[in-house]
Amino acid sequence: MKIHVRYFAAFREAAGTAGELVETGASTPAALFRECAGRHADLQTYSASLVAINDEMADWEQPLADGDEVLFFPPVAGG
Amino acid sequence: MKIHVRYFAAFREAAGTAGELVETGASTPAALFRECAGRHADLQTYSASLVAINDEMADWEQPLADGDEVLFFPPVAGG
Amino acid sequence: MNSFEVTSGTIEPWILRERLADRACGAYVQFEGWVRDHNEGQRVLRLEYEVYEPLALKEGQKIIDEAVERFGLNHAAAIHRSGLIELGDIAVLVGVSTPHRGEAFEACRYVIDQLKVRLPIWKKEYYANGAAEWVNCQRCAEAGHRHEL
Amino acid sequence: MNSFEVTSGTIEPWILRERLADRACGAYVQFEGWVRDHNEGQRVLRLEYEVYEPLALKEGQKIIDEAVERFGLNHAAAIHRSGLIELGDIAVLVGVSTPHRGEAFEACRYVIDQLKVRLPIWKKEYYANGAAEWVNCQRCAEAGHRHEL
Repeated sequence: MKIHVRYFAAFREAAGTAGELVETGASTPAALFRECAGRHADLQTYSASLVAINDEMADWEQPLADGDEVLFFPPVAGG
Repeated sequence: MKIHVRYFAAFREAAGTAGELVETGASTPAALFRECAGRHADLQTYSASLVAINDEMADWEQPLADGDEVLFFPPVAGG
Repeated sequence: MNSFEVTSGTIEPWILRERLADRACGAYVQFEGWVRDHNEGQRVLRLEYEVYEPLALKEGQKIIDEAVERFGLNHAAAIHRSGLIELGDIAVLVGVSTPHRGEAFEACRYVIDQLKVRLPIWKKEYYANGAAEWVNCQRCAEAGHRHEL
Repeated sequence: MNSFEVTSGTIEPWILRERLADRACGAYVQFEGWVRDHNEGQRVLRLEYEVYEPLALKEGQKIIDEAVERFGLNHAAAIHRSGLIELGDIAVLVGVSTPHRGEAFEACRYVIDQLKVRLPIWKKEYYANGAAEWVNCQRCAEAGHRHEL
């Protein structure tokens, strides 16, 4: 299936891109992240990170659907 | 001995005066207050009140000395 | 800078934060006590604070110094109003600035809690029905005995 | 009135208290996050906040609504800055007004604590030595795992 991936802040700098359209068999954000990290060497870990699917905060083990937009958020630091 | 007594807020209204010079044998602020309450019927109790001697916060059982200024503070309500 | 004051004039809300501004500090917490239009079911028109200044200033300064010492603060200050004061006005203002926010919250709370029970300050409320009454600090009334100092 | 906002302009310190003013309220607590000139031993020249607004606004509003519900508040609001921001500026402002002070302190603390860990906002620090770095939220770094939401 096709997934739109978006990277923010340190993840964007590590991936070298703000986003990409990927063809994947990954069924969860966790699996998808590992796949992306395989392509972008600096994208090491999602420890302490957050994920959103279609502009809703999501769980790393939530199932993905074709056409989803997945947002990878590195550790946040508001305030 | 001679003691200067000062009444504040509700105590002033109850005593009908802001202060008085008293000749007393009371050895503590607690005893002095009871004596003053005997003269001023509306001055009922010092429960929840504070006392100061010569502009220092004091204890109700602290000894008094001739010429002391004793301040009777009804329950406070700052802020 | 770490001062306690009493004033009979309007307390402007920005007066303390300007004084306590410090580029080493990442957190500023401010408490404002506003004059409410009601108390225990009665409609309040205005307040009057009687302040015995010589001791209020001494005891207020002690509270500020305790807070600075106890919470390791960079800066803390407070101002209390005296005399007649209108609805919506600031009756008391407390400001605390620190590198991190935890201490700022705790210290600000400590200062206002202590100011309310230790200062020789009394509040008279003027009600819509024409009556006026000295208001007891709730903690005193509940405890029914004098505070430990 | 109980709103969360993001702005790229200067946050004026009085903007929330005016909006949250209410004569039924006796207490107002304000938290200001100031840009510090140092972090972990490095001299900081300025900050940049990257904010993913669609979700930050949604999640920020949720936090405000939770605080109002949980602490029975009259009013609460917060504003977070985005983009480049200078030393001493306000990065985040939280205001809470309530009849009594206990809830105001607790709710203000709740809002800033939650904003810091739940919003998709990232901070880049620019140092005196020319370097720039994304700063991790301390709690995340210490916990070493993602937050429960």
